[in-house]
Amino acid sequence: MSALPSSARTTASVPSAAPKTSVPSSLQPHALLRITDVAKSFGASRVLESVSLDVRAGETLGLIGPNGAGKTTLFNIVTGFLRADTGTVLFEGRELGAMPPPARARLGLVRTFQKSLVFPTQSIRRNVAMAVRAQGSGAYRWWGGRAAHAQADAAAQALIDGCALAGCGDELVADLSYGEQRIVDMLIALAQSPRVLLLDEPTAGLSTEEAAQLLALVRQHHAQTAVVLIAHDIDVVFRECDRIAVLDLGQLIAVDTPEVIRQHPGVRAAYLGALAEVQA
Amino acid sequence: MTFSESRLMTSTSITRRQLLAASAASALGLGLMRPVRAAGGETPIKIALITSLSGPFAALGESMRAGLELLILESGGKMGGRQVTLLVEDDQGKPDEAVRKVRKLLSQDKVDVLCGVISAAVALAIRDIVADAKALTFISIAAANGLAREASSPYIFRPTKTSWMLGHTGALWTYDKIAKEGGITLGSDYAAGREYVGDFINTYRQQGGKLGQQLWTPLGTADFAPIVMNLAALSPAFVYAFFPGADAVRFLQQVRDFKLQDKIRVIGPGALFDQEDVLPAAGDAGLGGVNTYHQSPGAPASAEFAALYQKVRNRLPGEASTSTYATGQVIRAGIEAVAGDIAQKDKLKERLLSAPVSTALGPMRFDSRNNQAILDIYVNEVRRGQDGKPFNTVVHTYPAIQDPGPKA
Amino acid sequence: MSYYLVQTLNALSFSVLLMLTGLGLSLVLSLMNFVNLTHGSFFLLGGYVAIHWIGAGAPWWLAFPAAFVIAGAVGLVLDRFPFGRFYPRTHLMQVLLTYGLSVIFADLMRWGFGADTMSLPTPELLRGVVFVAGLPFPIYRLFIIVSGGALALALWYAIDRTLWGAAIRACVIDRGIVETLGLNTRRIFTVGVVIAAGLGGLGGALGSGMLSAYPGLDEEVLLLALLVVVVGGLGSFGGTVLSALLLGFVTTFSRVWLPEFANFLSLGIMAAVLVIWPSGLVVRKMRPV
Amino acid sequence: MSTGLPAAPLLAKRRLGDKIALALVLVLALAPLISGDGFSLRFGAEILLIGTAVMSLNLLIGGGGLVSLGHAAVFGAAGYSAAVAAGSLGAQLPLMLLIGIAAGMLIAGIMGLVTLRSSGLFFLVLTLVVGQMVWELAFRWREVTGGADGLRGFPKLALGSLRLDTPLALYLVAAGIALIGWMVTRSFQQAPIGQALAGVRDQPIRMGALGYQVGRIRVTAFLVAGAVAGAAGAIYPFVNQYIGPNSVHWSMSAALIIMAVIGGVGSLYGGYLGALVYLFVQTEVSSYTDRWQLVIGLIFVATVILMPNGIAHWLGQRGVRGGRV
Repeated sequence: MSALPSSARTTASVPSAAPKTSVPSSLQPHALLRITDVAKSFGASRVLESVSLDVRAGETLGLIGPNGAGKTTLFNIVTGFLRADTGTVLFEGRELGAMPPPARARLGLVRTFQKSLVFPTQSIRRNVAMAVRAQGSGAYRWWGGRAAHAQADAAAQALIDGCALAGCGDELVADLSYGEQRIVDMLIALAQSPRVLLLDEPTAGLSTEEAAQLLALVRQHHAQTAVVLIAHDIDVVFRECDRIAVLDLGQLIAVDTPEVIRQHPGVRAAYLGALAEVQA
Repeated sequence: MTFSESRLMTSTSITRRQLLAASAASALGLGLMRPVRAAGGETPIKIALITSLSGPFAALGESMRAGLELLILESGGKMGGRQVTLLVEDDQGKPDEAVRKVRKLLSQDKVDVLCGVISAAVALAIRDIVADAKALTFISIAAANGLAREASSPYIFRPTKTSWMLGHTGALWTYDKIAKEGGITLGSDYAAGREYVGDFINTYRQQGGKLGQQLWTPLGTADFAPIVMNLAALSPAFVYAFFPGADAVRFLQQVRDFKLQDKIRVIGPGALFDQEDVLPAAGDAGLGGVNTYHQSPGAPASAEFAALYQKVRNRLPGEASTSTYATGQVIRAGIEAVAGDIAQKDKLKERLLSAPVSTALGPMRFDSRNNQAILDIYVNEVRRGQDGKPFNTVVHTYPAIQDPGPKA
Repeated sequence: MSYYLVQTLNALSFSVLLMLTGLGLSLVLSLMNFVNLTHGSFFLLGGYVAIHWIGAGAPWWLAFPAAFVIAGAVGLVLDRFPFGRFYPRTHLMQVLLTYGLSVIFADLMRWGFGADTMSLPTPELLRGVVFVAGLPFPIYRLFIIVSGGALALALWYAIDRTLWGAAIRACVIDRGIVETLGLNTRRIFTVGVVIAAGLGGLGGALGSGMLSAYPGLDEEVLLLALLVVVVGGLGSFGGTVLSALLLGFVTTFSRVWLPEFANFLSLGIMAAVLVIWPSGLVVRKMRPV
Repeated sequence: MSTGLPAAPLLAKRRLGDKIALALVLVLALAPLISGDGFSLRFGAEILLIGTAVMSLNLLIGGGGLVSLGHAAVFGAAGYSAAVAAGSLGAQLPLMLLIGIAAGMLIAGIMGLVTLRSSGLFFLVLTLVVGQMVWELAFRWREVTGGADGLRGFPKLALGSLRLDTPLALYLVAAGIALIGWMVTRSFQQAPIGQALAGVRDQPIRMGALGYQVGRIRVTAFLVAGAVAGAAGAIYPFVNQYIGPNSVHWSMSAALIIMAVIGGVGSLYGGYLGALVYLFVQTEVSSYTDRWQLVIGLIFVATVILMPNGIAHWLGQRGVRGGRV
């Protein structure tokens, strides 16, 4: 792997794995999610300018950049909450076009949000079961709901018992601590059987210990899913991720392994430099 | 007869509130809710006034209550030798609520006589209930033609006008005195408006008159300007119009604002220029208007009542107060004929059908086919009265106008 | 041709009237994110105040400030209790509270001012007509157009161009930041509600010359105001003006051509706008999450 | 609550409160039967029918956060359809219910589709506007609806040759509809679809991200609420043999919301308590004072300020405390 050309900042960004870019995605076993030339503006402000990025099966991809770089907007476009002005999103070789968020979620494009969006008036188990039911055919069932409930509750219980909240399935989410609610938030996402899991600052506001718990939970399920991780905690990103993509002012300035990114001059200038100074 | 204002303020008839206190006291004493026994040892006759004390007709409702209370007071709180208790119920102008109230009055309060009712919808809604219960009912305001026709009922009297009586006479006067062609109609687009205007059109055409456009606007029109401009553009010989309450005020004022008051003759049923409900608010904008009505504060028959009412409420009476007062006079005449024995409904009915009752609306006979009053209809023109304010001045009287009744 | 000119003026004066009904509501909604359904009551109160003021023989031109002040004073009382504790609550709770209050006010006003229809004794000065291309047009309507327009401009300036307006807008986004700047957010909200209430009263004083005043007007006005403000989009003052113009022109010209269907057409168009633009005509563009 | 759901402490508390409120509702429901006079029975029937409409509205408000200011249009349209149909087809109970349910679902379905993308105040105003369009139709289509005067003189309710026009029969029919409506609504709320609706209320965005089609859930809720309100609405005209445009007017919708709030937005039988309090105050208090609107306004505002979760919830809390002492 070599460092990116210095022109990367001004031209359309280049996917990191250069030799693979010319191969059609259908022939490319690794590109689970392919974002091509995506751009988005809100009124006069351009939030994303022609971003292209691949997410490969099984990898953990870090997405970093200063505030306002366009990270969350990219998530919104991938999951269908926003339409891109230009560009395409391919999932498993399939163009998603105008597909709405629920359909994308059912394909396995699963995300979390900056705030934890949980169902506070319900128990942990019901929170997770809500996500379980969404996968199957029982999501909108009225008659025969009892069986659907029982199945979903069992599946939810299995997930809960595999994490730090084991045995607490009956507790109301409103009664939990912030960190615990974050875990519930993650459990909900994991219960969706994700193929690509897009995590938007899951560790923000958590203690080191809580963050470690949460990431351990993600790692447990890592075998089935690719993870895209937005985090402001650089240490976390460099420790957890196989590759790191750097966004700045709506442009992708680098995508590479943590070692390369750490040395990347453009990245240092845009992001790490400033951070390094603070840390120093 | 004269009454001091202070007496009216302090000693109105027994109202429901007092009745409540009395029944509560007797309930405590005897452990039972029983009808109050009046001093004379007889149970009082209960008369219920169904009217609107809230909702769109609240102003009319207050006038009606004042009119009836005045009559009961004038009668010394007695009719046919028995005490009279007045129960006033608010229908909010909503048929659903009126139906509830009427059922309560009949089933729980066991009233002897029902009267009042402003809205035609309310009158029609309660019609089946009072008819089934054979309850003596006197409609004071609601003018729906149907109640004199297919929906008439043996124990429902209507000591007031029908829409037809006003629309019909309006057309006669217009054809004779105003114009034989080139007029238009403009109505509030709901049941009452359709009836008044429809009856006007029928009679006017029967007379040989030719009418131009017929315009309708929704009930509760806030801004009449676009329609007033259309009137200006058409410049008709006259416009026969009907709007109730605040709509009438707005219409007349906006006609004046556009300086069309002197250019277009406005004719309508009396409600458009009601002395109490519309003219005080419309002010000079009402001047020049012509209306046909069964009521006029200037008519000789209502002179006494008008003077009394003005003393009590410091305003001239309009339809609501006069009609309800007249209703009271009719009820009183009936009760006196049975000497207070209100159970003799048929004898009471016979009295009302056999001879006219002298009322503030003029001598009132009832049509034996449908219990509908046969009334003199006045043609009023709004002119300046003695105090310089607009006043419904009688310019002509159509005597004894009788609704076509069931055969129409 | 002159006929349509005057009808256009009619539409304009009705639009301005609608805008006047909506101003106060729009102010508290867009600036403080507070739904105040007592707004119709302020409007009717202002109408009654102006009518009694002029009826009592006081100088007519002072009737409008009087209506502003008295309605504003009621707003001040309400701000102390119970509005204060509902500013941070959900729209639903605000709707319920203020609708309940409007029921109470409606009854109190019927008690105090009576149930009769009353109309504003317009001063002689405003009672005439001007001739527009040969057709008469009432001066009072011009007065409403001019004063309503001036009021809208003044508000726009105060909100968009002054520090005070900036402070209120900032309050909605983040109270904490405004407080660290040394401003008392509670007081800013109080000022906002008082001005909105006063505007309601002022609108009522001006509007009573066209609409009269009677029990039930409060509810009719509230409905129109809510329609105008919500269809305009809650984000901006411009939206309120735009939707007042839309509703005013649709209503007026449907009365010109199809008077029977005027209500149906107005409702239909407003519904269509809300179906096509679910957040109203003018929306602040925001990232959804 | 027997679908394998967790028995969290809070739910247990609510269960006790629920039982107390439920007992109260039952006692109140039986009262007219004991007193037996015609007015009480008919009034009771009206409370049960309107209460059922409130409960169905509660499904939208409490269950889904959808504050509809057009629910009277759903209820009233069902009433009109039944009354009109009775005129030509006869007033057979099953037929009336069928027609009312269909009409309720039609109007509610239209409302649900039209408001698919709306929320908050926009939803409130859009439902208001659609409801008022239904009112305009009822008010203006004189040939069918009787216009401002409304409809009267249609046949009385019957089942086969059995006449259902006595106060007692009407009360029993209303009670049956209330009971079935309550069971339907409750089973809906507890089923996956009802859970999904609650999810849409609490976290609409997350629900989309979970793969739920929010629009489908909302329209389903509207259809169910429309069916329940429609069944109640179908019988409503027969209680007084009258239906008029007031029953579709927005002020009736506002009254339904007030009843829902007084009774308790989260609770289904709270709707009946709310309808009882509102109609009782409106009909009884207004006999004694002109200021009844003031009374109802004060009760309403006090409810919003002091017990924002309504009477049912408040009763529940009392019950818990009382039980512990």
